[in-house]
Amino acid sequence: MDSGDTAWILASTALVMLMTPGVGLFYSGMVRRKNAVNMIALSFVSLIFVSVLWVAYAYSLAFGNDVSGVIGDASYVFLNGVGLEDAEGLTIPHLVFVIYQMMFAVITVAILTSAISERVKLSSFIVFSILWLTFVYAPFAHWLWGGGWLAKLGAVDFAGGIVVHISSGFAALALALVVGKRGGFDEYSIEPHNVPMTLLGAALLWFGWFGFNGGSALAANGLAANAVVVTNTSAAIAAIVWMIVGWIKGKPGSLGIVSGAIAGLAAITPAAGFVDVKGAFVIGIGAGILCYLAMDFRIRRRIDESLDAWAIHGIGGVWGSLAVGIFAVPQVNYYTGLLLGNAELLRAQVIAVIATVAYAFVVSLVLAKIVDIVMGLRVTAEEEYVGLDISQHEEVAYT
Amino acid sequence: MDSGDTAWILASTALVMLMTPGVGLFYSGMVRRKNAVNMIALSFVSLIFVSVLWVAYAYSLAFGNDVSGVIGDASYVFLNGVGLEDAEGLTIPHLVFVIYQMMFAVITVAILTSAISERVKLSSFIVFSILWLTFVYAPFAHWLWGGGWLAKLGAVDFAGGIVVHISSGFAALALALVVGKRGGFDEYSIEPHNVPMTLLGAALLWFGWFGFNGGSALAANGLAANAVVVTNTSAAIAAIVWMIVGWIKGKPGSLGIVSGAIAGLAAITPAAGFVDVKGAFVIGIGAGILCYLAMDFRIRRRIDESLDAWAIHGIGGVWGSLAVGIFAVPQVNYYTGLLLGNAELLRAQVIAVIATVAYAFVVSLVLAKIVDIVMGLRVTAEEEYVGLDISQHEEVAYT
Amino acid sequence: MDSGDTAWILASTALVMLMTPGVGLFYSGMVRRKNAVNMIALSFVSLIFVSVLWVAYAYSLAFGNDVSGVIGDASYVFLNGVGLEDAEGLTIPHLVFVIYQMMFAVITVAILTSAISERVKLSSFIVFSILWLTFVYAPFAHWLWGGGWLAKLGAVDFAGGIVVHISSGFAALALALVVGKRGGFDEYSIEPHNVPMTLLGAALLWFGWFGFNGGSALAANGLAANAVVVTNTSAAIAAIVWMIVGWIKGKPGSLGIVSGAIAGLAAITPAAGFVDVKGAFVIGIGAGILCYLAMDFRIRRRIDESLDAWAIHGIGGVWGSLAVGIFAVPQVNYYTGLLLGNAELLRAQVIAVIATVAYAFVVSLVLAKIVDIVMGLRVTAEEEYVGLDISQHEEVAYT
Amino acid sequence: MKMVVAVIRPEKLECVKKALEEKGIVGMTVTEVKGRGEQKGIKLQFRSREIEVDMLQKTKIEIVASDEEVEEIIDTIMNSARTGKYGDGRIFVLPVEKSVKIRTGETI
Amino acid sequence: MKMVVAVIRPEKLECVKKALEEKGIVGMTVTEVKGRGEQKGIKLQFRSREIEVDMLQKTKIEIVASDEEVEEIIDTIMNSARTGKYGDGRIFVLPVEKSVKIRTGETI
Amino acid sequence: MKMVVAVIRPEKLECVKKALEEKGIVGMTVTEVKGRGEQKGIKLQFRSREIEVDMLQKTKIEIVASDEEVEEIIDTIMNSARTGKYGDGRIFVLPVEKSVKIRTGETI
Ligand SMILES: Nc1ncnc2c1ncn2[C@@H]1O[C@H](COP(=O)(O)OP(=O)(O)O)[C@@H](O)[C@H]1O
Ligand SMILES: Nc1ncnc2c1ncn2[C@@H]1O[C@H](COP(=O)(O)OP(=O)(O)O)[C@@H](O)[C@H]1O
Ligand SMILES: Nc1ncnc2c1ncn2[C@@H]1O[C@H](COP(=O)(O)OP(=O)(O)O)[C@@H](O)[C@H]1O
Repeated sequence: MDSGDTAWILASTALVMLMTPGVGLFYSGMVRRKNAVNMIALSFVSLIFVSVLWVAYAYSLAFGNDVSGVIGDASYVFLNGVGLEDAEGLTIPHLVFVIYQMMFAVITVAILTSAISERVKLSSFIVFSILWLTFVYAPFAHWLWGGGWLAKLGAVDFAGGIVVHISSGFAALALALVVGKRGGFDEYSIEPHNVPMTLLGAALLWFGWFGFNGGSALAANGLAANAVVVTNTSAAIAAIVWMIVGWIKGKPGSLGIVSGAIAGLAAITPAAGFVDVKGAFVIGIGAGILCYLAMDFRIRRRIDESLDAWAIHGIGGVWGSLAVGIFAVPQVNYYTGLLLGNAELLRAQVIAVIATVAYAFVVSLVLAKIVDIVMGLRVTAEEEYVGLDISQHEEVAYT
Repeated sequence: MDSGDTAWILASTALVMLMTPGVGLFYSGMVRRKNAVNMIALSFVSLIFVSVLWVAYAYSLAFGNDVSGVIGDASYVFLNGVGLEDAEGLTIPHLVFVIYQMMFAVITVAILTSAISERVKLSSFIVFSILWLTFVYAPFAHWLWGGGWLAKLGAVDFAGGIVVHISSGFAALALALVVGKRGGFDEYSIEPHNVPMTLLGAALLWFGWFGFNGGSALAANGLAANAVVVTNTSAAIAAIVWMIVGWIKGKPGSLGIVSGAIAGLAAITPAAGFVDVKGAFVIGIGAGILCYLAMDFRIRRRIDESLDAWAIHGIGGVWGSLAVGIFAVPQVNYYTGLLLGNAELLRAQVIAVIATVAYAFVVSLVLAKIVDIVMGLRVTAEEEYVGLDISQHEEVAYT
Repeated sequence: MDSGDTAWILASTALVMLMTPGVGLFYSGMVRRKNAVNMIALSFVSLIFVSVLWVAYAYSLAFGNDVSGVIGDASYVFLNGVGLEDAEGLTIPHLVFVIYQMMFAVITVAILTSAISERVKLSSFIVFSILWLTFVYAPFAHWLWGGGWLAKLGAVDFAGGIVVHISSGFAALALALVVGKRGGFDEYSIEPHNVPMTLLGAALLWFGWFGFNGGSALAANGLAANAVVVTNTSAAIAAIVWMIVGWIKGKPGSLGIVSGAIAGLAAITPAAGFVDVKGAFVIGIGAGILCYLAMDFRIRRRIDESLDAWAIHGIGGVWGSLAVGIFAVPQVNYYTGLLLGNAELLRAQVIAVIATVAYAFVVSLVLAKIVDIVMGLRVTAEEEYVGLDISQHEEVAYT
Repeated sequence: MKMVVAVIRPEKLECVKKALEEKGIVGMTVTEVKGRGEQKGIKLQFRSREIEVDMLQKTKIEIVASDEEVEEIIDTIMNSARTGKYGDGRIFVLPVEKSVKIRTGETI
Repeated sequence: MKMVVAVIRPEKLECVKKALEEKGIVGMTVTEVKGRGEQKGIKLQFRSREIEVDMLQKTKIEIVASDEEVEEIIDTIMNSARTGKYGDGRIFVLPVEKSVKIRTGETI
Repeated sequence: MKMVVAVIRPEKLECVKKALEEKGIVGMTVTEVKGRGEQKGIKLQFRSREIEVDMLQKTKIEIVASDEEVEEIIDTIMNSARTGKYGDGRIFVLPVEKSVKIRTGETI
């Protein structure tokens, strides 16, 4: 055990934990006042249910002994055999690894609430997220990080471009299609009720992302340092790009700036441990442009994936995961990308992206349909009209 | 000195520091708009006064050389002799230990403002908190952590179930009885003015608690890891329990979810370094149920301990402190609980709980009475009606 | 490389990063509702532009090879040659040092937005901050920390009393004079629109300051511990002083308490690695009094340096930078101040303060004038009247 | 047809609403306002100084009703909103010439 | 001269504003209010229990206009604010005796 | 008895309140509103495009007073609220049929 590495991953765990209510605040500011509580509550619901399920069995599914490359076995159910000693091959206690990974699962579920904002039935969301954690998140974590088939294939995902962002982004798209548009979506414009709250959420996300990507080195070393530097760079440059686009089309809104930043953060996530700061510039610029176009496309197609998890996390994750294969430089972490003449990595990344996009979208669609048929994913029109704060929680955000 | 341990306790200090304004926001959202500033200001007042007093003499009272098991001597007044070198028996600088412990004293005082919310005179609160820090907190810290009589007896308190939660919870109860109900408490319902603010506060508390319990290992090691994992688990499960109870009785409010989480966090605090994740499940479930019942009892008895420090911190602390004696497993930290056949620990815990509950309640009652008689603990009815923001600070929260 | 030191500086980087939106929230709460978004957006704009420029060339200007004591050379442009290995003379990766230092540059630019709040043209602010980073911040960082002429002279600045606080404070004064008063400043009182938001910002600043000053030890050791303890002490005592002054003149407002705290934090910044806790008491008391007087002076002179960056950061920085020369004790960090009979250090500090105050004020004034002439620093009267949220961002803070 | 405008204490709203409901008066529009009455608000002692808190938070209720209902509405509000202390508020009656339901277009 | 007071759904405000603008009606004052109509709000089913959400958020528009314009204003609001569902709101017309422009002092 | 309704610039409220107080007019109810006058708000240039900011924040004051006081109130508000620029606001006078003090029940 290395106390410095342990210190950093413990701190990173706290940082990533805070990102989940951060998502809640980020989203809540963008919905209407009558759904302000619900949007934050959904992030807490993600936190409490995923926390318990992770300990109960999901950690084992993701990181238990590999079963034919597809899933982990039951060896770590209820953290059996997970102790205070180092995790295999690491210099931090196994329990630190468990909870650090837990926080990734937690926030992934919180991100996808974008798609069902202002209209989801609380009970159905809980059921959906249990299913989704089991059938989408845990397999993805296993495939990339638990020694599953994509890892064996040579695909890499430093901090969750695939496991977190592609999975939640494309799940959000599927959910949005199943749950349908918010009442009034085609009639009038639905305005953010509290922009400062969204900016606060964005600040907490950026802050936490240092632990998200930096901690994924699983040690306090040069690799962690590289991850933090490229993360910050990509976020900043993508925010500037989005701001400029906003300026060309009108005024540079603050929501555009922070959306750009999140796009840059999502895109650099899979690459943070493989590219250097020059790569980060390119990835950030690409994220700013591509995610903006994706959002634009989504709006023109009148798809109510309300808070753009798909455009930002989904497309950002796809771009970043492919970019690893292009821009990886061996000085950072052995891996070499296309630009330096190695096509192997890109090949693996392309396969991984296609497979996970398809799986995430299809399986999320099926799960959403099942929940919808069995118990109804959506509140009634009346409940939606009075708002989820009253109809789901009997609470009023502000008096 | 171990740089990793030092890094972790420095980070934990920052985390625990943030919990105090976290309590302020958590409480402020639940009071009326006209007292929103005051409620946060009280947390800052706790921070600034306790910070100064801790350095001046309170640290010495708590951790100075033991005087007959009751209190520390004056050896560390103004941090005399406290230097950059390691604290005795630890691998972190003595100054780190001082400030980490300081943050516990700070937040304990902030927690008890629950009882006097929306009606306390600012000057009287300052006087009361100085007295209370001196006559309740410092002795408790000494008894359990400074080598005092309870420590000698064999009682343990990993991160403050007694020192922080029982002390502030039962002080809150005493204060509430002395200060009396808020005007209108029996006539109309007093509604939270800003639920998102309370949720933000809860998020900061959960976040900070990783440093609160994890840092109490005073090192970045397996014990810290265990503390963080069981802390998160207890919080999550208690939140789910409280949510279910809320659902049975009506709708699952977001305030219920986070209240449950705080109950779970308070209850696991004394146990985080002694129980494993299975123990955490039981402690969390117990905390959810017991603290809910306590809140219910308090409301039915029409006691205006307004923001439930007693029900959540007091009862949560009692339950957790007893639970240590039941569920401690030696794999975590040598100590063995009743379940594994050792009754000694539980015996010590029962004595500690009874003694501290009684002491905290009685001494807080006496101190509150004295302050009330000498200078009046409460503002006038007019000042209360217009709100403490204007009457104590000449400020208006929102314009 | 030391993993513990690296863990602490990585965590400190995150802490300091959060301070920038913290400044945004702190400031935003004090402006009117119609400028609430803009004020936070300015902090994000500082974050994104300085992040990119720092990597591109500003780090190299500050920390590249010394060119005649004045500026760094271009050796680190685009982080060329900055790798995962240790920075020279340190036990942390060079990249960690880069990003930790980056966050100081970021927040310094955010602090000076105080002077132009509620009236600056977004585009002009961006241009100004690029110039200012290049011609004021980078030289200052080089002079004190990059081996420039002030460092050679023997002047010290532990965590940025000069580089961050004097520079931004006196730049703010210059900017305020160039940009002129807000419309209505002399006619009616301009009230804070959201005091809890300002208190939240203050909480994040205090929290982050542990990384700001504690991290400036560039290691997790006794020096870092000392920095954190004196930082907290100075903040607390200055807050109490400001509160008492407020009480004498009227009611102790919460804004006064946190302003005092920030004054104490700014003043201790240059001294945190040189004085002990007794020194911190004196510095904190001095900061409370001096910064209050400065604010009072500014208001009486009807200078609309709107959010008091000058009074708090500028004067706090001057006081703290001089105080180092008086109160430094060798037990902390070799240096000895006047009180222990060494006048050399104070001499160097006086020269450094005078030189930097003059340079910061004059160069900022010139840069502001240039930007004003070329593109207009200020929005039109109509745009100011409707508010910057609409006129600069086409956004409304709250609906 | 009249509009009854009542400015009451915010904490009395629930009580007033219930009292009106019992009399069959259901429709109403409620606005958060600030107000000051003839007492110029509440005076707080502070040292030698006295500060006056004018502009206290109040709740305004507007009810449009037929001429016959007006007296009952006034009485009901009076009874449910009164505490007997300064600041209980006022009721004003304004004439209304026309009242239309948007949904149905019916004039009532 | 009359004051037309319309209580409408918040989400219809843009639509109503545009419709009025097309008719040359520009001046107006808008207030956020809460309200309940004769249906006593929306009933939500919850287990055996039924909860009633009264006091929904509404938007109040006040327009002072000459007597001749009143009918057109009412019609325009009716057409642009109606959804046909409960909760569409009401329009009231109150007499106004005088209207002064502060800037110019002119009485209109 | 009349109700004087004045829609003014928010930053002028303090000034208007003081001016009225000097004339002995104390009771009033104040509401935060948004409004647009005949100028349809403020036009901002932005590139080739022009954006119109309608619905600016305003403050509404309602004062119920005896018929004789009305002129003085109007004059006082005019003098204290005027800047001479667009957006200074309006004053409306509405008839009031009855005014009751809830505390005492007295009709005034
Ligand atoms: N002349 C008035 N015009 C308009 N509103 C008034 C007037 N007088 C009182 N009000 C409203 O009624 C509220 C309560 O009035 P107040 O005078 O405090 O009651 P009381 O008559 O018991 O003293 C005030 O806050 C204000 O909103
Ligand atoms: N009698 C009334 N007096 C004042 N306001 C009323 C009255 N009736 C309705 N309102 C206002 O109109 C709004 C909509 O009325 P509502 O009755 O829901 O419309 P509908 O007639 O379609 O049912 C209410 O929320 C309330 O603000
Ligand atoms: N016809 C009207 N009906 C209701 N309110 C109006 C009307 N005209 C103006 N107002 C209110 O008065 C405010 C100021 O009016 P405005 O026309 O800007 O003043 P000016 O006459 O100086 O241009 C508006 O924002 C609106 O709230």
